[in-house]
Amino acid sequence: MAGMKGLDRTIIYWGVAFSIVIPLLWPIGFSTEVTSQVRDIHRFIEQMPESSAVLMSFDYEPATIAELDPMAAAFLKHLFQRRARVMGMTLLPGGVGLAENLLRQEAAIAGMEYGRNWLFLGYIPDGTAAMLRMGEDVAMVFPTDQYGTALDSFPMMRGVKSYRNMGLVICLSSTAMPQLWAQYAHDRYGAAVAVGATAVEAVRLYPYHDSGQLVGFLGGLKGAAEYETLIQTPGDGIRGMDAQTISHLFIVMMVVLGNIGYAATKWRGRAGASTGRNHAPVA
Amino acid sequence: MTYSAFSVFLSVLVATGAAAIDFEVVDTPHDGGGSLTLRWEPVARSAVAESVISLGLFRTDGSGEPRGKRADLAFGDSTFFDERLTNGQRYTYEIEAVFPSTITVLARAEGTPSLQWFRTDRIAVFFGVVLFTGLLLWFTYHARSGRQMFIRRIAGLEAVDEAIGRATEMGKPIMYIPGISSMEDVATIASVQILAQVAKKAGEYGTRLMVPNRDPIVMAVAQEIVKESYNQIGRPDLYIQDDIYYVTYSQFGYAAAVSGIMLRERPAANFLLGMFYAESLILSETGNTTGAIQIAGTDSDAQLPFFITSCDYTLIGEELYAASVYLSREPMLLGSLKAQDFAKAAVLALILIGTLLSIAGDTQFAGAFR
Amino acid sequence: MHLSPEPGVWLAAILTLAGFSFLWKDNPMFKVMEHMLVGVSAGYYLVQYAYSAIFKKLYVPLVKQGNLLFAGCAVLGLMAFARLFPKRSWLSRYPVAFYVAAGAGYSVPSTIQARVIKQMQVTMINVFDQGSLGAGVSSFLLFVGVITVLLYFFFSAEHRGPLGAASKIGIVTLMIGFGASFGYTVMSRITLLIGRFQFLLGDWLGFL
Amino acid sequence: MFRRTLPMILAFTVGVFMIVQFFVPHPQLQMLYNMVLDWKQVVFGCVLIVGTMTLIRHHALRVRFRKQGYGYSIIALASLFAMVLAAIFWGIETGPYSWLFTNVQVPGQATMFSLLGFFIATAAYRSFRARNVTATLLLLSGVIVMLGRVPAGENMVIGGVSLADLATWILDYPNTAAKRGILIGVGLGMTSTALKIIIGIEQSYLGKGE
Repeated sequence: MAGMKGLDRTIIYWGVAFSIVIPLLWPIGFSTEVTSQVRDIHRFIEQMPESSAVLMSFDYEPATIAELDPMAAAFLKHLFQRRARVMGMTLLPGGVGLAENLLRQEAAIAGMEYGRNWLFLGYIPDGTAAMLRMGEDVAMVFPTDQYGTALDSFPMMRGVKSYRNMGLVICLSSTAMPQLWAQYAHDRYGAAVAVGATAVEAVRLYPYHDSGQLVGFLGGLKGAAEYETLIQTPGDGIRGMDAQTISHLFIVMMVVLGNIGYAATKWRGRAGASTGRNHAPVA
Repeated sequence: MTYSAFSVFLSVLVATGAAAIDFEVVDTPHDGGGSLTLRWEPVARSAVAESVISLGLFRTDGSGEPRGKRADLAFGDSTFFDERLTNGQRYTYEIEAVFPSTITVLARAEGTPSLQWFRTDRIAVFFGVVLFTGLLLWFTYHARSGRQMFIRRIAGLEAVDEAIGRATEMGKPIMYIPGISSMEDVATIASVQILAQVAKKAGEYGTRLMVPNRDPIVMAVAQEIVKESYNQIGRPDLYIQDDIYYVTYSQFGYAAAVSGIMLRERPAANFLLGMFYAESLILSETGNTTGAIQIAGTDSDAQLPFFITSCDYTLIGEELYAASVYLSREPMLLGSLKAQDFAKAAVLALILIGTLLSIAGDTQFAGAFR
Repeated sequence: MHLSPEPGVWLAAILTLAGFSFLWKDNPMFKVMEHMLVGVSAGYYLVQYAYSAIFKKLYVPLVKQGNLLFAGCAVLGLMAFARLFPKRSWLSRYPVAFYVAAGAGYSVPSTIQARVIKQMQVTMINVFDQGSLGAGVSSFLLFVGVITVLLYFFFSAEHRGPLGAASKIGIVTLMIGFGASFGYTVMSRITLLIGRFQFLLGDWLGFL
Repeated sequence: MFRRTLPMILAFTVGVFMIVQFFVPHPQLQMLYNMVLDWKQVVFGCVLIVGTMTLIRHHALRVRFRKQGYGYSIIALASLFAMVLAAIFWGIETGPYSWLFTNVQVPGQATMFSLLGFFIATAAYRSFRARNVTATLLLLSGVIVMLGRVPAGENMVIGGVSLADLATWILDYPNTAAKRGILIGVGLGMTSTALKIIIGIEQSYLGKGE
């Protein structure tokens, strides 16, 4: 897009690519520390009564699968291990295929049966209205599951009417959806809400965890790696951490190099009376 | 202890009126009636006897209906909501343990559902909504009737004149990017208000202004606004429709095209004001490398860091609205800005009082804000 | 190395590379990929909208369960389509007014509750009662941060004197907070790239 | 009247009702509230369908008037109709509809956003500048978080404090303070916009003209 001063941009592109590819091919095996936001969710699920109903909303689209799929997989592993009854759903149309694949895959690994241990409710437009309506009656939001069978005909839905009968609501999201789940499902209806969010979104969730509006949250691939550490099942989160580490080092190096160059031009510029801003036209 | 001995023990407990487990039935608080909340201490299988087959919940009401089973309970459960009940009627509940040969009542409790008219637990929210609505109506009314209201000067705005002046000196154009969102976004509305002022200034200096758009409706609005601004300063001749144009709806396509224009035309000043998404990075980076003065502003906090590090001045969040109000004095925006300001002052005062009281040992005040 | 035999994986890999070609410049290969993506995803969404909103949420309750209350929203929903006909497009204002106002209505008290009052409440804490000196100091900084950030966004008085000093602390807090956003955003973007390389190296080329 | 006033009255009535219902739990109001939510979901679904049709029309017009690059619009339209037909003939669980989702939409969307990983690296070198005190603070805190939140940072110790602990502290305290301050401000802003819509001061969502 631009002519460059100093390093050519293609060199930087190759640098990023290598800082990811090399650790992927030759893993280093860094270990991960666990933060309180992640530990709180794990503890909550551990303390939930066995076979609690859990609503899991896959509120993300293919753009952010790299961050959110590993979290969803880790949650599902833990929930199935705890014999929870998982109701999958999504508030974004692009989430249907993603949720369906992950639920099927993890249920097959854990040997879980459709309709008894897990369900897929499908997509419903208008997220906030759906969140509120499920505080009254889930079967009115989803009269049938994704495949057209009435909800009350499933054994696992017996006694599950609204958030009141659910142990936990989990939202996986790349948008502001977690804040809305906290606002509507938790504050208005008292549901316990846990979140898996992309790092971009997670940084905004700290005040919600601090205030108790969220049980906890996983932030980005690091959050997934932390959860995988807790359930002692390495997945894409832990596998991606090496590449994440090396490429962060690379980006920090770029920032430092760029600023050294900037400080140098600024210092030279000051000798020749400049405005002090970075206005030097680029060759 | 064998199970039979244990169950005898339990029966004795129940018969003498002492429940084996804590069990309470209360009217579900703050609801429209018709529901009772049942709470008990969770029963672990081992605590009763290993041979317990199941736990059941039974209900008797005063209307003469026979005693009926309400639900099977799982070990570890501790709450149950019974719904579709008649307000004012008394209901009796029993939790039963089923053994291979006997059935034992573990606990008994009763309750009466009733209707509430007002959610007293939401009283703080109620006052919040009423007060804020009042503030909003009051300030909007006064803003419309033309009363002067003070808005502080926004630091980044001083740079606007400087940037336009510099473009004029260099004989280079100005580029104004009104974000990539639609007219429904408050940030876009604020942005086109600022555009009006920038267009006036550019017109006074006779400097060329380019406005690439991603939304066709925003483009139409921007054209109107720029034309009107030029008219107001008596320079309708400066208006060039082709300089306020539609690029493409594709997000990255837009970013690539605008970057290309920046490199070709080398505008001396870039304004990036409005709603931005991931493309903010590409736009501000290219602008930075062409050496333009860049003034940015958005309320998208994920994009703000990129603007702050690669632009000369950045309007942060609400500053964007405040800047647009400061420049345009648009009554509707002015009214809500003032209402929000006063609400903020109230929030601050309450936080201070609440904190002082908590330090003094009174937590009731803070507790009222639920 | 086990090259994937699946045609689907090959298509996905070609599209991924076509996407990366944007790094070189906005080229026809990228444009083809982009427009295919626009079409496929719009088609995917359209089917999901129709299936969930019209079939599951309207047809099932109205026709299968005989709930006649849903006839009303069928009419409103139909009016939304008037938008496609310029002469009758004003009809679509009814459904739009309905859903915008209903959303605005329930968001007013909930937003005040969740984002204002609840956040106020957790700020009113006794900083002398936090267990340790470190926790107390940190909580105090949190308290000061919230107050000064609010003051920074207060526009009805000039930032001079004590208010000026407070808003300086506010901007420092904001910048550290934006720094955290910055770090996390970098983290997010890198992860997405890792995901693509995992696909190319693993699913497609079979190196992983 | 029917074109502007009545829709505004509808908006006012529905909006005020939804606010009042928050505070009054009466069963009749509850029923109405549930009905409004049900209707809203269906209506919103229809609005989304209309939105997609607008997109179709946009591309169809480009093709019809042979606008520059209309070939790409043909690709977009063809892919769209292929998806719809696939869903009609082979269903949505399996078959070409879900195959195209998995092999076109998933890699396509994922790749588009992954490009930002590259752009952020060039921007890091070329434009993330410590140009003043505020930007310097931002960059410092950003670098600490970037290093502290990956495993390597847990081993980097400065002045007896590991970068990981420092990053956690930044996120838990100053970051929480900043985000909470913004949250309260934005909350008030959202509420004022919502109230203005209900009261009828804000009408831009109804579009221009009579």
